Amino acid sequence: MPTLQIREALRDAIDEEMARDDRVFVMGEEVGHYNGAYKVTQGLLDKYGEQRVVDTPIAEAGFAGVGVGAAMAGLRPIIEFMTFNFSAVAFDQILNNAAKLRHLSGGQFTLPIVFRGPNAAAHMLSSTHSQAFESFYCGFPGVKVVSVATPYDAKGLLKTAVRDENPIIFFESEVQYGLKGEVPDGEYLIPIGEADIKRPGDDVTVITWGQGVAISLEAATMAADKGIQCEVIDLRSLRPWDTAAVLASVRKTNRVVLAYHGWPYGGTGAEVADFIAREAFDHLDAPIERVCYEDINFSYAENLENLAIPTPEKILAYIERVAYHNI
Amino acid sequence: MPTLQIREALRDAIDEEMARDDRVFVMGEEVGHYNGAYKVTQGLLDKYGEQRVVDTPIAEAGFAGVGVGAAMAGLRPIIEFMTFNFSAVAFDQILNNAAKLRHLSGGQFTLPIVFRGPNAAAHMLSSTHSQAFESFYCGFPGVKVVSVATPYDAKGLLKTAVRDENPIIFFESEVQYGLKGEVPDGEYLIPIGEADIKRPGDDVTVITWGQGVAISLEAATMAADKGIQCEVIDLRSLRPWDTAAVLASVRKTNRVVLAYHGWPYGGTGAEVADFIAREAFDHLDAPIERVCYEDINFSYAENLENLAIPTPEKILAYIERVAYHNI
Amino acid sequence: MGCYFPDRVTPTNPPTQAPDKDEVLRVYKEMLRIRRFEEQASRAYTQGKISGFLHLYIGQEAIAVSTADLMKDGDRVVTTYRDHGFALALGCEPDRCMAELFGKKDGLVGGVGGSMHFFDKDKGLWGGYAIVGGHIPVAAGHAFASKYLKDDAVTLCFLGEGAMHIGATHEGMHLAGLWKLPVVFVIENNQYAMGTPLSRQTLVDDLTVRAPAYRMTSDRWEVNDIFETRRRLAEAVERARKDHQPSLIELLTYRFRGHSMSDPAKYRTRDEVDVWKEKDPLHRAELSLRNDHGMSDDDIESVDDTIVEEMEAAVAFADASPQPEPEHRFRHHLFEDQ
Amino acid sequence: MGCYFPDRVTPTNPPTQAPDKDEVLRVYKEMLRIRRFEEQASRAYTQGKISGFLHLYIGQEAIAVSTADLMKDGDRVVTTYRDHGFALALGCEPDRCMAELFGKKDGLVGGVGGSMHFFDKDKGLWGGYAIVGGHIPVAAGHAFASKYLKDDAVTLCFLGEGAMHIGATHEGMHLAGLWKLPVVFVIENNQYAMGTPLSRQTLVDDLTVRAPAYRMTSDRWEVNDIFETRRRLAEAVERARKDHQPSLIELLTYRFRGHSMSDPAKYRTRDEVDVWKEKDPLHRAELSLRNDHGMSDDDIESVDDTIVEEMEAAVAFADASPQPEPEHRFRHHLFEDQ
Ligand SMILES: Cc1ncc(C[n+]2csc(CCOP(=O)(O)OP(=O)(O)O)c2C)c(N)n1
Ligand SMILES: Cc1ncc(C[n+]2csc(CCOP(=O)(O)OP(=O)(O)O)c2C)c(N)n1
Ligand SMILES: [Mg+2]
Ligand SMILES: [Mg+2]
Repeated sequence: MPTLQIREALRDAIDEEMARDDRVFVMGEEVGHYNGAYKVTQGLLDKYGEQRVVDTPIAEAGFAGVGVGAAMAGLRPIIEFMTFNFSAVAFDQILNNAAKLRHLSGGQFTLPIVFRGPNAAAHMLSSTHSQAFESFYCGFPGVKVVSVATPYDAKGLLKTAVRDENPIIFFESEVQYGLKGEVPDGEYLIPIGEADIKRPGDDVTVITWGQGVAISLEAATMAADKGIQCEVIDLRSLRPWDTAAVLASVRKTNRVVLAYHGWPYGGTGAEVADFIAREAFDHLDAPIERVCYEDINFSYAENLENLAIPTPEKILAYIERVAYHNI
Repeated sequence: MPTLQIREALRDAIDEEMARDDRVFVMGEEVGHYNGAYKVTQGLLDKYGEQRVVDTPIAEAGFAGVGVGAAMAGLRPIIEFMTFNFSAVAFDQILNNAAKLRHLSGGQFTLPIVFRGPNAAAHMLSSTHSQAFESFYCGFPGVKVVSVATPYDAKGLLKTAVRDENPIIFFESEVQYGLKGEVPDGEYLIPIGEADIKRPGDDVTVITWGQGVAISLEAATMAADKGIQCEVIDLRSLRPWDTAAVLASVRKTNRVVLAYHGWPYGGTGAEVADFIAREAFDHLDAPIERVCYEDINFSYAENLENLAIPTPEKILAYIERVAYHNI
Repeated sequence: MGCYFPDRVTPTNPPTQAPDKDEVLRVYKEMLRIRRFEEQASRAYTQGKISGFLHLYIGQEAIAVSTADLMKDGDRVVTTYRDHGFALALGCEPDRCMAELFGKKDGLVGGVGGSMHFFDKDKGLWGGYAIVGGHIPVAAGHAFASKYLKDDAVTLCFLGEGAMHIGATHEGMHLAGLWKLPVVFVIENNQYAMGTPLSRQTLVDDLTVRAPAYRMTSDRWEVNDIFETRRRLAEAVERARKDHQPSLIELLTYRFRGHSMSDPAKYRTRDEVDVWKEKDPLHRAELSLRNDHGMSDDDIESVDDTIVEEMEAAVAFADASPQPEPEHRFRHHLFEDQ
Repeated sequence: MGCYFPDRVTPTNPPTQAPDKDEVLRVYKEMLRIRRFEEQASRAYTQGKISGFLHLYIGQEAIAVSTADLMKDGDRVVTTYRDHGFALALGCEPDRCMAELFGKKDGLVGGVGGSMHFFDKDKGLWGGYAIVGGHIPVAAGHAFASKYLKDDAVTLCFLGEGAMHIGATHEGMHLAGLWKLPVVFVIENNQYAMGTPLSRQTLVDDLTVRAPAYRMTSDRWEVNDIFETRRRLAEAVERARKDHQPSLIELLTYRFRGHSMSDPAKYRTRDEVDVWKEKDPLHRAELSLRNDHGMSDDDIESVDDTIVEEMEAAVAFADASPQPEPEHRFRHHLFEDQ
């Protein structure tokens, strides 16, 4: 199987969907002539032209809203946020238009639109450019939220997202665009809402997504050396998320650690933990632990940032804690 | 003790703080000549003039940002959002400026600013005007979040908020502005971060805030008739929140129901539940239950809205469930 | 003070020909239907049959009616929460509109939206929006799609003058101008944003001053004569359709009621209201029917009676319509929620 | 294409008197200090000593230097992430600025902000902001406070031309104009927003076309002669201070490097860059020192050597500075976090 970077897998997904359906177009800052701030859209302008690869001025609320209006009128926009940090100025367009217009119109309109871009901390970008937006975008109905961590998932899920008839928030990662992995030739789709067991194990369930996946797998390897077999579940979809896969694993391991890039208060981490605590109440042998960001604004200084984010070592410590809890 | 409406208690708090400190000013849509969309600021323009009671055009991001800049320069703004639904267009100013500038500047600037207004569903306003913003504003560091449900708390907490040196998100309720309660003459302050036990009880802990408080107390009365004594805790502060008061109650009752106005995914509800499940792991005799909004966009139709929101009956049902769980 | 600047109004070019009686009577009826509908709604609100926010269009009817006359198949109207007038002008049944206000099953959108969110795609009503300025980029998006799909459709986007100062409006208009989208932005300057007169919203007296920044063509007039309004709007619509040249139009108008039912409108004087009553296009059309076309009190009254009956029937229909089924609340959040 | 419109530039009124040698030399040194600092930073970045984003001010130095000359006690500069030039011009030590770029303890803000977030309140640097347009309302807020407190201070707010199209800029400028705040908005039109030339950001060639909508006074010129720039900026500053009349200024300038270190700037031609090299105010000041004030190669070189030494010392200082203490990351999120 060919090996691709996540960046390339995303590009192939967009390219294939644009080739397949001429209602699909890409819009955002620097997506065209500049070939993308992170080169995800490289080459697409040359191939599809300015009508379908649309460079915008710096006006996120404006072009997010244009995407919403275009989707209502029959197009299938892929809106790129250079990073999700800049989507904060478009929050109203997503919350009050994208997520609500189908319902408000009594089902008269369909909103097939994807909002995609890098999410969460990259490296030394300080506080305004280092934020995880799950807790904001998962918190209301009317959208689906996806977060990808491998080239295979990136391509399969983005293609599905583009074909989905709903607004999709699609999280990528600046620091993982170059991450390589196998991607089969030819078309495949990955359904939204299905988690993926990235590593099977019987002792501890590690639930993760996005940038959390790679470090969770590292932690699982370290844990294995200590005799603890972790089952690493990549949620991939955060709204809706795969309750069945999670419960099945928890009923088997009776121990859970959540590891992800994001602030601790609320969000997907608390939602999943609370769900498990209720639905698997009698199956838990230890409290559910969460390894995520420290509850602080990020600093530019490398050492301060590294201390604030989850690491394999931190995850391992919690894996051990839940595993040895009752011993 | 004199009896006031929440509206009047808030007005007295603002009036007293403006009289006490001439750096305090009020800014927002219709706060002056119109005396406030919900009459919270009634009479303040006449008393303090246009410099300190500032009507704005419709530009939430603009005047929220002006408030941030004014706070950095030594003033103490009280920014009114006509409702928090309209704060979505100012989200970036709160997330990336108000919450971060003290840290970004290495502590050179202080941001004493209050963003206040009605939050959550009122009555038959349809989806864009019926949203609870806790899950958005509690999800990041650099702000404090308060939610008031009685005239006494409204006055004491708003005065504290105005004197606090940090950005405060202050949630009120459109449908509760007319709610009456006793408010002592003379000055008093309520510290941010302290919950209030609105009703003591030994059997079940009901954790609530905002519009959830009144219906939780109703539910507690109904439960008492069935022999279940509920301890109703009004968090009042959502970030930070009173972990000690909650744990003390849970260690006593071993049973918890959360009841509040807000969507189920994440947010304060999941955060508090997850914390209890971890910190009181061995004290829980039943899974923690949450009674909140259905996970849908709100409809205008009265019957549909009433079905989507928490009611005393729904809360009672969950109180009974957790109370009888092990019988 | 709600201010009006005759000096700044662009003069009109004279009508090619004066409208005949049938035409005057037709538009008179259309405007009157809207006014009577709003009056019924107002009454129903005070009776507690309508809740939430209710923003009436009384005084601005000529704008919706002249717009409807200009629309071709596929053209769209995108507007604010003050949307009843457009629905009626575009041919939505008063029954279903009233039922929507009552939050009933037979409402235009099944009772989920209420007054602020009328949508009827097939009739060209692409929606009433309730976040000020939030619909401007969306309307630009509809026009973007028209250009993309080459469907020759024009999007007419209406906004209050109060919406000119918010960011989304600026961004949406900027993109529409930059990309030369087939859209007409029409500012319904009714002099107030809730209780705030234009003079406390901005220091400029002419809101089309921004058109050059967006490279839009502009026009600006006071809405007295519905035919002048239609003629001048038509020019903008054709510019959009033929040349993909967007326009920014400011219409000087007035709402005779408060901002919404909860607003007593204490902020304006009787005199100011009277001045505008004189300009009221509905009133002027009636005068023309009487003076130029020899209609009598009885003629006018019988026209009115028929329309009042129609709107009373709408109230009866809305009263009789059932509430939405409980399960209805789970529909349409996602495409899958059928 | 990055475009420049001489025809649209407002002509200047002649200087009252030509600056003497000392003055030319002083501003030349100030501009050169910024350029050499940026060159050191650029080198350090390629050596991996600086990470994240690094936006250089090379080519725009005259703007910061002339601004600094105009500032009185209490006046403020609010700018973007392209903020090193203002810090140096306002008197921040190169050592601490470089240490900030290195993310070190002795950095201007202790290493928490990095390149994009220089703040030095006492020196009048009220900050570098990284969300495009987000600082415009904040700057208006500073000016609001000045008017409220009657402190006679002026806020100078700088933005890139790319920031003109976003909502926050519109709202902040609108409020500043409406409330007549003592603020000067200066657009540093360096022809590009990242890889996007002005011509793909807007169809207008003159960004001050929006000034009338905000009731601001406007001015627009190309930044070649730092003294002309200072003279014309001074007029705007005085308008703000004396009459509380805000201004919108567009400065035509150019950045000789890419948007940030990660941008190879392939989107522009060698010729275009050369045209601007001729206009470079630093280059012009050097010519004047040579031609009008008889400075020799050696004279110029020795000036340069001293400055290069200063900036190399800054790098050495930054290298030697320790990382922030781990506990430092918990400070300053809330006022209580001491
Ligand atoms: C972003 C936002 N802020 C505030 C409101 C509350 N609000 C609803 S209508 C209105 C006044 C709008 O006035 P204008 O734009 O002139 O339209 P008109 O009502 O006069 O037709 C306000 C402030 C809102 N809906 N959205
Ligand atoms: C709201 C927002 N969108 C996008 C970005 C990413 N970004 C940073 S700088 C920049 C270009 C700004 O260009 P301009 O305003 O001309 O300033 P210049 O860099 O040329 O000085 C962009 C798109 C951002 N920081 N904020
Ligand atoms: Mg108006
Ligand atoms: Mg630029």
